[in-house]
Amino acid sequence: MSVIEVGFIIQRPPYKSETSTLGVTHAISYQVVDMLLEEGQGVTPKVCFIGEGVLNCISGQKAMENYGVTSIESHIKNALLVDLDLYVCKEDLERFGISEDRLIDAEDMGADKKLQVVPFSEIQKILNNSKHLLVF
Amino acid sequence: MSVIEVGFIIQRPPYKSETSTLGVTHAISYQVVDMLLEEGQGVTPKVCFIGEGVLNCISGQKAMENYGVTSIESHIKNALLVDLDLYVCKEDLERFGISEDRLIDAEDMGADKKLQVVPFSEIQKILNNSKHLLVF
Amino acid sequence: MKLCIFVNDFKTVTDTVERLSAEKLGLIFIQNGVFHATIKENGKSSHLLEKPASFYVLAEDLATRGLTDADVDKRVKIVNYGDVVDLIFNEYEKIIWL
Amino acid sequence: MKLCIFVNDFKTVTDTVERLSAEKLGLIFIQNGVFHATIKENGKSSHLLEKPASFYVLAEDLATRGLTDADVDKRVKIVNYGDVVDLIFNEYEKIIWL
Amino acid sequence: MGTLTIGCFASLVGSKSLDFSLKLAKAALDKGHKVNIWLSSNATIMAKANQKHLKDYSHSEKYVRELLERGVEICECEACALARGIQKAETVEGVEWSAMHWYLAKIYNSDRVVHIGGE
Amino acid sequence: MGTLTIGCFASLVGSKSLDFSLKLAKAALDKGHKVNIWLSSNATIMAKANQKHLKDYSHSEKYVRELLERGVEICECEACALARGIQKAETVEGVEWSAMHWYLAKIYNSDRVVHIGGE
Repeated sequence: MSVIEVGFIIQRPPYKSETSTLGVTHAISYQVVDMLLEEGQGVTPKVCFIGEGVLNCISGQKAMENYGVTSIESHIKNALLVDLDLYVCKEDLERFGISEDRLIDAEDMGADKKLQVVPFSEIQKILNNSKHLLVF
Repeated sequence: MSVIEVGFIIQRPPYKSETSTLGVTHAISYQVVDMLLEEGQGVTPKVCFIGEGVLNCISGQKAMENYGVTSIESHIKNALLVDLDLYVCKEDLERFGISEDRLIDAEDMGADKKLQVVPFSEIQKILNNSKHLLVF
Repeated sequence: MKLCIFVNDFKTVTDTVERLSAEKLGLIFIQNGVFHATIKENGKSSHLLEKPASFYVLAEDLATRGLTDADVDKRVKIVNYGDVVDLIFNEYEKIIWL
Repeated sequence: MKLCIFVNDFKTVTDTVERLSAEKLGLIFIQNGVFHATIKENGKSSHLLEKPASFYVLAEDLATRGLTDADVDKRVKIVNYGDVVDLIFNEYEKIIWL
Repeated sequence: MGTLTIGCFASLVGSKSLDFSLKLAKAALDKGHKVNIWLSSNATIMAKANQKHLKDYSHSEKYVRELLERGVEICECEACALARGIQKAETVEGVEWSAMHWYLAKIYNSDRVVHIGGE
Repeated sequence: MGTLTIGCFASLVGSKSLDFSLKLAKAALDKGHKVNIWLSSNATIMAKANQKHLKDYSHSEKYVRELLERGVEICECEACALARGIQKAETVEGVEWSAMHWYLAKIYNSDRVVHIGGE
């Protein structure tokens, strides 16, 4: 009779395999999980991009044009549209020299949520509060 | 109308995937390649273990007992039995603290060949002399 | 949190394991992670063994690689699959695989 | 030898690329290897760019990751698949994939 | 006794991650726990029927059948399987097919989760 | 014009190494070269027939058919395929089945070899 938080940690770079995409799409599926649960139960994914995982968050990805697959950018936009919380590690963005204006945004699609750039200490707290952790 | 040398570089640790096994088994298949070639033609594999790849060469592997698969040790012994040249990088063995008496040997099976521990400079020469290079 | 980390690789462990903190931390070395428990690179033990954590190594994955109990660093306890299940259920709450 | 290396990953490149020598060496950055041509980690370019070699990066793999020509280090030439074929056949003799 | 859900993403034939997940499932059953397994990405191949048991290769089909008989729920990500040309009729009988929310629902109802991600 | 042999070992659905090898093969054909492709390990899935084209997944079957039509020889490692439960009848028509010496023989007769190994 409660909702649990589940931490999704995306730590691998984009397009090496399906792993980053699957992290985001599995999180998005929280929308329909109540079909398989009791009244009042639910799962709230908290998606955290850390390490090389932050490289998934650069906007302007031309994956459909070049490889005929939905870009990770599209998946991240969809995640924002369904009101998921997505966090990007501030220290890792700085380490790789990626300015925040390069990050994916779904404002044009009407999303209320944005990628949230936070220090690793915040991500640690999110993981502390999660019942289970999934590392992609 | 000649035989070419092909360098097989095994640089990944054992049993993470099939890659080390496939390196050795593809080399062993040189024995029957003449079925598909002209008279006098042939391929001589030169198998070089470098980096983490030297970890494949430790004897006493219990892969059949634990995982029901032929050990890399068995494949390496077979390679020695069919007179392949297998080289192990001396510097990497030293770096990982693996003494030469830990290495696989096929003397009990009647092999004339042994794993040849050589400095990287020798391996570089072998690769220079190879027509093609395959990194496993 | 009580966190258990499966370390399954040797040289390509991500820095996530360095950064995560937990009140109670356990590292279980499996697959090529067992080399962290056995290899002294240039004479030095794996830096992972310096962490404030409990360390375990899977016996089957040692033997598969030709490694023996004598190769294992004294800080690391040798366990089997049944022990791993007990660790997961009794000692830790969250489990991650790196 | 005239050696061409496909560098297809960013942080997990093995040290093989450091050790191999060749009279003529080319590094082609593809897949996540393109970050070597574009990311300055802690303000520093990839150490691979210090090697005495020619450097190439695959345009499609830049664009797929949201990277632009302006992100690419000046030492690196941007190429397409057709160029890669010409490099392989005309400039180098042996090719390895790390 | 608790419930363990294992998510396999990277576990391929030839990868010892596959063997690990199957052995861990068996050990948990032996200790009296309930086990669920979610197969996604390339791990969907794990439940393919008619795998030939060659000595050089890990062989998952036999273990999958044994786990099913002992009450383990095993579910394939339908899209991941279809994308690889694997039809439901080609998988071991008893393996479920569903979408990603199946995994989240099992996670909700589990005491412990081992998510085997990566390549 | 030369001959290029590509050995795919690690190329999985969902891995861009698969896409790379197919695109490189096509680019080499466009330049007038002859191309051979050897599929081993998990790359044997590349030639599986009936792959459903979903937008979230790389799709190799279409490219495999196109390359075959343009004269590329594509050969599966028989043992690797069988170990994964893939039968010859389940692969795209025109794909050869053989053992490892096929690859070495093609290497012998090639000007250039790109061996895509790893996991």
